[in-house]
Amino acid sequence: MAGFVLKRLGLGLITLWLLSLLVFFAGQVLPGDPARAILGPLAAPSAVAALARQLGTNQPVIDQYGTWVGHLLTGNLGTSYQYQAPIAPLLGKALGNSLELALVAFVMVVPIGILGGVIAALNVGRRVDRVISVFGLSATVIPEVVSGIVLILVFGLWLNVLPIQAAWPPGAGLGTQIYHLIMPAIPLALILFGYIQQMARAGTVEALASDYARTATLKGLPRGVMIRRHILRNSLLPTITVIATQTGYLIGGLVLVETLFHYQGIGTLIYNAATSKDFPMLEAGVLVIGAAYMVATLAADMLYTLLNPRLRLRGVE
Amino acid sequence: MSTTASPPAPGETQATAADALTLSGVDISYRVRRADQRIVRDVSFRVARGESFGLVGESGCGKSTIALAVVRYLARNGRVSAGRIEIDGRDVLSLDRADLRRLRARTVSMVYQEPGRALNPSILVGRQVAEVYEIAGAPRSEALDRAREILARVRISDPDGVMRRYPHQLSGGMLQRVVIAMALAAEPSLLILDEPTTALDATVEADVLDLILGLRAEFGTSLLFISHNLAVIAKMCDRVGVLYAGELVEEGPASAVFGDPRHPYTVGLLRSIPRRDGGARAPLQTIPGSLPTPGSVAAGCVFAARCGLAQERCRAETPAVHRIEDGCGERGSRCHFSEQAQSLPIHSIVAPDSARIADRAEPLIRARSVSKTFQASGQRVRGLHQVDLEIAAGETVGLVGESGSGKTTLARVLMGLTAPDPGAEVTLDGRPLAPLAGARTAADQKALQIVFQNPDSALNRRHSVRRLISRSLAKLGGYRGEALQARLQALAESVRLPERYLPMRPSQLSGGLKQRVAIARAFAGDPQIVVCDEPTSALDVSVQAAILNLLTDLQHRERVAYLFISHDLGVVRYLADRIVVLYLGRVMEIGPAQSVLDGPHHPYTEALLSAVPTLDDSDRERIRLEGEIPSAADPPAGCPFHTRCPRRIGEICDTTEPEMRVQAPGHEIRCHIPVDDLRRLQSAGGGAPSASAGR
Amino acid sequence: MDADRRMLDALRHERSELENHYIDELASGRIDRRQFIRRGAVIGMSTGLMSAILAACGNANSSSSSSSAAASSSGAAVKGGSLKLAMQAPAGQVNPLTVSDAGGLCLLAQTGEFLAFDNNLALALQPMLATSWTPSKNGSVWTFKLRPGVKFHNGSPLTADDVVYTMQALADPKNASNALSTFTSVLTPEGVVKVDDTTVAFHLEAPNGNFPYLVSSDNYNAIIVPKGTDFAKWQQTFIGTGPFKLSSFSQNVSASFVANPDYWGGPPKLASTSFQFYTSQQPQILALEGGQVDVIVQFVVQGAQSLLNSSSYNIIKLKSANHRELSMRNDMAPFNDARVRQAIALCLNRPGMVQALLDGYGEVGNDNPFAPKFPSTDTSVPQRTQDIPKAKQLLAAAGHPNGFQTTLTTEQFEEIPALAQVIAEAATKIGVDIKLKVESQSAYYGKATYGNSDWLDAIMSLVDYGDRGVPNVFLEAPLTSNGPWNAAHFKNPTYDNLVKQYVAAIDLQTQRQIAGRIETLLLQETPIVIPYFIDGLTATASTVHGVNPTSIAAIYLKDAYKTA
Amino acid sequence: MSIEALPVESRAALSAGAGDLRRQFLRDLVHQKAFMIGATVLGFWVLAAIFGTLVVQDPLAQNLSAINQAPSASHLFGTDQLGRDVLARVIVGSRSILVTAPLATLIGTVLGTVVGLSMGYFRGIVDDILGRFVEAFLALPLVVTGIIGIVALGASDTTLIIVIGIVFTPLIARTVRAAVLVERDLDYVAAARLRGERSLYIMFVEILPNVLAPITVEFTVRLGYAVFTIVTLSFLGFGLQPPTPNWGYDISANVGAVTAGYWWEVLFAAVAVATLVIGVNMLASSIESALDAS
Repeated sequence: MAGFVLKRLGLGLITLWLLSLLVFFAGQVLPGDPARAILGPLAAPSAVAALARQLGTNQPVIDQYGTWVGHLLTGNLGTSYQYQAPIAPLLGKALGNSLELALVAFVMVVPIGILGGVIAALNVGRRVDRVISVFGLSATVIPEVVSGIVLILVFGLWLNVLPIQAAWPPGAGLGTQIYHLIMPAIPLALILFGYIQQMARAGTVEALASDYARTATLKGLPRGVMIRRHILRNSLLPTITVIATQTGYLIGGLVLVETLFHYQGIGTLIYNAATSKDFPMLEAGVLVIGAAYMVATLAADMLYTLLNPRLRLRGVE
Repeated sequence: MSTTASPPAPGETQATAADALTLSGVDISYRVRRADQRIVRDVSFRVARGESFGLVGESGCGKSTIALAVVRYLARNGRVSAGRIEIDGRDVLSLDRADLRRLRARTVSMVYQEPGRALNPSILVGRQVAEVYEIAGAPRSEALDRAREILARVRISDPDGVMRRYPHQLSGGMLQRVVIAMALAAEPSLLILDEPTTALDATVEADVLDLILGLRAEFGTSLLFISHNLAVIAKMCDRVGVLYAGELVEEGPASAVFGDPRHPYTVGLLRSIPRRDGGARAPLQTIPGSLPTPGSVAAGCVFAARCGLAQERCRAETPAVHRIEDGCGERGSRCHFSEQAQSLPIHSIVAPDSARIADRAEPLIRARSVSKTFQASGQRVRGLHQVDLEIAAGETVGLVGESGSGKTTLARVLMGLTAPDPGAEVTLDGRPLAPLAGARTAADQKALQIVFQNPDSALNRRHSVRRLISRSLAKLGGYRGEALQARLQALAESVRLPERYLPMRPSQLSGGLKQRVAIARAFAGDPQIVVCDEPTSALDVSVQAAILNLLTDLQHRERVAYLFISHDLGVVRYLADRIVVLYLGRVMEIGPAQSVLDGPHHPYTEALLSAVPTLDDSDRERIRLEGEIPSAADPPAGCPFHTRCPRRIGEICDTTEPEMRVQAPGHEIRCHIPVDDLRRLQSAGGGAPSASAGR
Repeated sequence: MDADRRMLDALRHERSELENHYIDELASGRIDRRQFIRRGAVIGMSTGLMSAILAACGNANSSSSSSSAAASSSGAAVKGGSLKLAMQAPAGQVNPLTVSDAGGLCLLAQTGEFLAFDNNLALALQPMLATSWTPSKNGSVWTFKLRPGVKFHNGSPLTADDVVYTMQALADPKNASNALSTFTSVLTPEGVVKVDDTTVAFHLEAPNGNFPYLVSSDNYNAIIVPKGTDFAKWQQTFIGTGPFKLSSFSQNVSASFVANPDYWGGPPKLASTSFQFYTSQQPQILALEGGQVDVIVQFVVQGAQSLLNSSSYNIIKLKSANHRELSMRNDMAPFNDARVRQAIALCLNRPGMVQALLDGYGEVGNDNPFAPKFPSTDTSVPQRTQDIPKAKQLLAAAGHPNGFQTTLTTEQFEEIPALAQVIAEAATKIGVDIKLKVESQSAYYGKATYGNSDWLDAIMSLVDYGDRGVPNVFLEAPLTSNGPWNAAHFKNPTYDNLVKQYVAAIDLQTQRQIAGRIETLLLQETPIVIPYFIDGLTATASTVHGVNPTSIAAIYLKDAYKTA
Repeated sequence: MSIEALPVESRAALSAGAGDLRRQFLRDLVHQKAFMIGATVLGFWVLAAIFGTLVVQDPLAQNLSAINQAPSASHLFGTDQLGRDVLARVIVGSRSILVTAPLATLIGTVLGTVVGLSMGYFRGIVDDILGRFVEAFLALPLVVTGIIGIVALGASDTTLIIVIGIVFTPLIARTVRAAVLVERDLDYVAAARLRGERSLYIMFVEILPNVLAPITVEFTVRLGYAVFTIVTLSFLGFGLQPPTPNWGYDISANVGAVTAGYWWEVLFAAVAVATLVIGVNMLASSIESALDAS
């Protein structure tokens, strides 16, 4: 297990490095100029040149990358061009916000998604299954823009029951925060619902068709016990992986939702960094997302391994 | 479930007098593409209390469907559309949910083909077994104790250890014991076994079959035993029913049905099994045609299309079950002409010229010191260890061994699909062969071809038959244009593949036809040697016979050498000039077929031969092997077979790996026991080797 | 009247030539009382003096009586209290040297103060940290007298050293100072001279009649900070001299301020203020509607219809020179022909655009940067109106009877994409097919130098210009031959010369006369199209009073208060 | 031995030609309600894209004196901020997306197939290297990659197609690779190698036809996501240029007006997007289940 984790971490590091290179080269073709972006289009060229010297953006790109990597290796995420401030606290705060939103979405969707999947699987081919599955499939592909707009119209404006912006008033308690996050979380939850529901359904259908399910049924186990004890444990394993890999999507989806609901999260941060050529911020944001994705998938794999005796005990026997 | 003592249902009191299982007029249909398809038609039989009833038939005949219908576990689109099924006198089909559950918990159990899949992979074995007792109302600790007991009763030597494990940590044989223990735990009156040993190796299979026989005596349970293997049924069952295309075509006491069959299908089936007394390479008999699709036979006898005796009446009138009064007990045959069944005309290809070309002077292919080590999850697994092998032109070498013995690895190394470890030397006609096929010359590629085990895998399912064969003809035979077409016709004809199949895709062909395509492809470049990797193991016996005949025929015409891999000694005996026995990647015995089979032979060969159930003599004593096949990742020190060897002579077997020893000219054995001792032991102990061979 | 005349003459006594010029202008009715106040303030006339002059001219009523939201208190004023405001989030660090965005400069002005204050509500330049200023005779040296007794938030007193330090930093080309866009070829660091502890003189590179505007709140970077301040770290303290002190600042989230009890003008009415940062307008509107904020510092019409249509809010409307400039490459076919440029300009239905795109909150432009709000604007130059037949005729005469196809490049900003679509649609009426290329702002501006910027290089380019106190920047950078933002690539020596004269002109009449010639020239040449000028809009809850916004999105809250 | 005595095929196989398999597949397809609904919706939008301009008003015609009009008889879906007919814009808005989405998906599918085939077939070092890249791409959310790509290349419909195609490549490559890994262990690949076929032949002639089913499914599924992504990126301002009717852009251009009560300016476009993605998705899932059945 330790070896497995180490190997994965090593591969993950390589991937992150590749990612930083990809972003770096993409960053080179990003239009605009950091100093110009900070000072605005109307600033005098001398001012822009002076700022570029300060920022180091007048140096060859390879040097910039080298400096950045050097800082990174010492645990320094660098300084944002745009904010002229250390990136770590900015990123940390944004990540915190995003995680809070993601968490609300997860808490909403995971139980419902799994329940929906299992119910559909137990009624495979019946109307209940079709309704849940069509809903799940559809929910997965409707862009957050679309679901978000409809939610804003219906719940925010017509019924006026939910706040239509994610940013809560200053000093708001946790309850208020969550209240504000409900509507932004729904578009995310809708998309995740489809993924989780489909996966839980597929896993459960497969488990139900398995020989061991037959064995359990033919033992004379009551159906409920059979499902709880024999089906769910096996059928929900793949769902865990899906949930974890969706972390990646979640953060991507956040860009949209954060824009639509005006929320200061990592999505907005990256979006702004990309559009204002804030290279250190963009790199840091992308790496954080990449690392989060990798940690999440690794965690999912480990959890999967832990819950799956076949993998857990591999090499022991 | 509720543990309150409820008075037994009326059916249960009555049950003591009734049969364990009765099927009367059962039809089973599946709804496929919005249409009902009748898979099982009008099947009636009964399993008396304490009786063992065998259901035998080829794939697709409806055996398993019947078993699942008995426990009411048909797929959602399947249903019993007519008839009645009773267990212990209770109508299974009309039970409500609770009663059905109670029936499953107490009265009927089932064991099926893949023990690995029958157990929940994420629950400890002990818990799964104990669950049966918990359902019956036992508290958890008591249930665990009783689970331990029942595991001991299926002769698991370390029940505690097994209970603490997960299914994947146990071997197939052990798992099947656990499953059987679980099935017997509730002491059911009926135990259904659906191909319980098909997935197991021969030596393990024999062990499990013995166990079932023993337990049956011990528990007095009635058995419904389902298998495609006639010999297994013969060994295990008192009575037998032969299923064909969803109909029970013949039924009666096992000895009577197999000894004196009264339905042409049974007759044909029995004839197509390679037998010891069939004479060396006498052509096998086959059943022409193939299974009709479900529901395609509207009227008349389902077998009429393939029956050599069929007359007008057979096609027009569905035969009823004819009772046969021959003093052999209650039996019947669904044939208008059951009296004449055994006069079924012999259907076979023309007997080939028995003159064999065994020019052994110059080996065609020679492999020396072939080892192959795999890396599997950090472990080194010895797939092959220092294997030497020679094959002469035109000769057939049979390669036998159980799973993990390295048969297929050896074939792949010879073909150049897997590179052997450095140090191996493979030559063709004295020229060294490159380790991988890609690096071999066109001539070498042409000379060496293979027929794979599974034609579904071996034939590109997106290419038409014509394209499959043409490509090989172009690539290996160098044919173009007109010449290619001409050669294609000739080749198709020589593998007896009618031209109308050429435009089809493999999925539209039956298993036998697909294998013919694969064979045609292998012969496209006029090979010198063809490796046949279990080419018939995926086929039913009647089809197998035709393929074996074809291979023999081709060999005579093309003067090709075969390396014939099989786990089925009967098939190898039928075909092989020489036999090589592999165990854990090592050659244990090599020699002329007759000599290897007759002995004296290696104790492992002896056990293999003894393990195979046969129709000929079902009550001989068997050499029983201890334990499981060791893992190739961790082979035993000394003689690799010593852990299971019934003839182990002492320390030397555990510590020193024996050398190959010449027993007779061309016949070598890897064993410490002197040849004379072997001869003495093998003629004294157990059944005579000669009597145990073959099917 | 005679008494007045006599009084006026008395007042004229000891006044400078320039001051007397404005008094004459007022007396002769060539400028109105409001413009007089503005101009007077620029040249350093005191409020008392101007009141007296106005009184003498029979115009004695209060100067700010007509400003909309000044002091119409209906409920009881709540002493102290906290005001919550919604504003555009600062785009980056709040560094007085480099800030260029609305959010950042709004924050600068919360604690920082300028030498002078361009009061957009009163339309007058008022003393702030300087109590008075006087030009040399030709306007090339301006001397500012500092207010005594002013203390920075850190307790140190304001002296000429602080002003010199600040102004030199702003004018230093070695610094990344945003003020350089104003000070280049106007002021060098060497030109900032301390006269005594309370007096600073600015020696200009060239005479400049409007210089006080360049050190006023119009030049939003020019807040005075203590000598030795590290501008990059200013954000941590926000030390200035203003009525409010920093209480907390959280990047991308909010900033809070508390009243400065030691403020030279007396403590503000409010106890504290709190600014919430928003990245877009819609949530600000929702926050106001939901009562989470009391004020939206600045908003645009698009998407704000709910506010404008409601009577529950006070809308403060500021006349502004904020405008959009459509440039056409004067050096590239087909726009190298003035007739083609005129034809495009003649397609536009300007009143319709003001109505549709600005909901009426704006004024039509006449394709020159002289906004109606500037006193120097010559309003007698005829307004260009939609004239399709003439446009077609001009186009045909230029050799394009069937029109042509071209591309308009612009930025994703406020109503600009909609404006671009309106322009494109209008051009179809004369057969000109304009494809649009709407880019993100960073892509559009690029490096903002010729050859590295879609803004400056595109054949047609539509850009935004924010408000300024005087039109100088609008006249020079985008239109003079060596102007850095000459997206039209307009090179006209006559024009360059006129602009030079305009900038140097000190008296209003001269300015207006030159303005008229510039306007006519630009109408004739039409290097650019300026379809409209956009009003600055601020919204407050009806309980909020006394807020003083500027059209560059700053807001002054010293006199603000809330009623219950 | 006579030919008559040869094994006789089952009747089903005898009657079935290769065309019958296809017919069976189509029969399975049209019998699914999901397919019919999906095909109807998609068909509607395709017709709208092709003939929409003949039916509705000019989607570009502005009327500055009739802006932000609520739905009425003359403008069934109302007018937008420039007085354009919303119905016309919604109908004609299908045009751009029905061109860009399939093209982008096609590019992604072709590239992904090539990459996936190479990874699955060669395994080893090729798989490791390409796999790292795929992993790196997958670690980034689609929209983020899309934004970076489009910001870098400049927004236009061509860029949109290319960027989405590239973003989809690793996703599709992963699926293809998994399918190829199964296929390459099948014996027909071994057989091809034994007759000396070159790698390219094996990859594209032997293996490719066998992984077409998952590729087809992947294509249809990705098509839905292409619509999703295009709408999302257009919303963020990275798509087609105005004034071309474009659902995502129209939503973002008018979303500010929602609070002013001009809901019709965004709702209908949003509903249009929803119907299209759901329609495509239903097609995808019905094709998948029909492929599974055959």
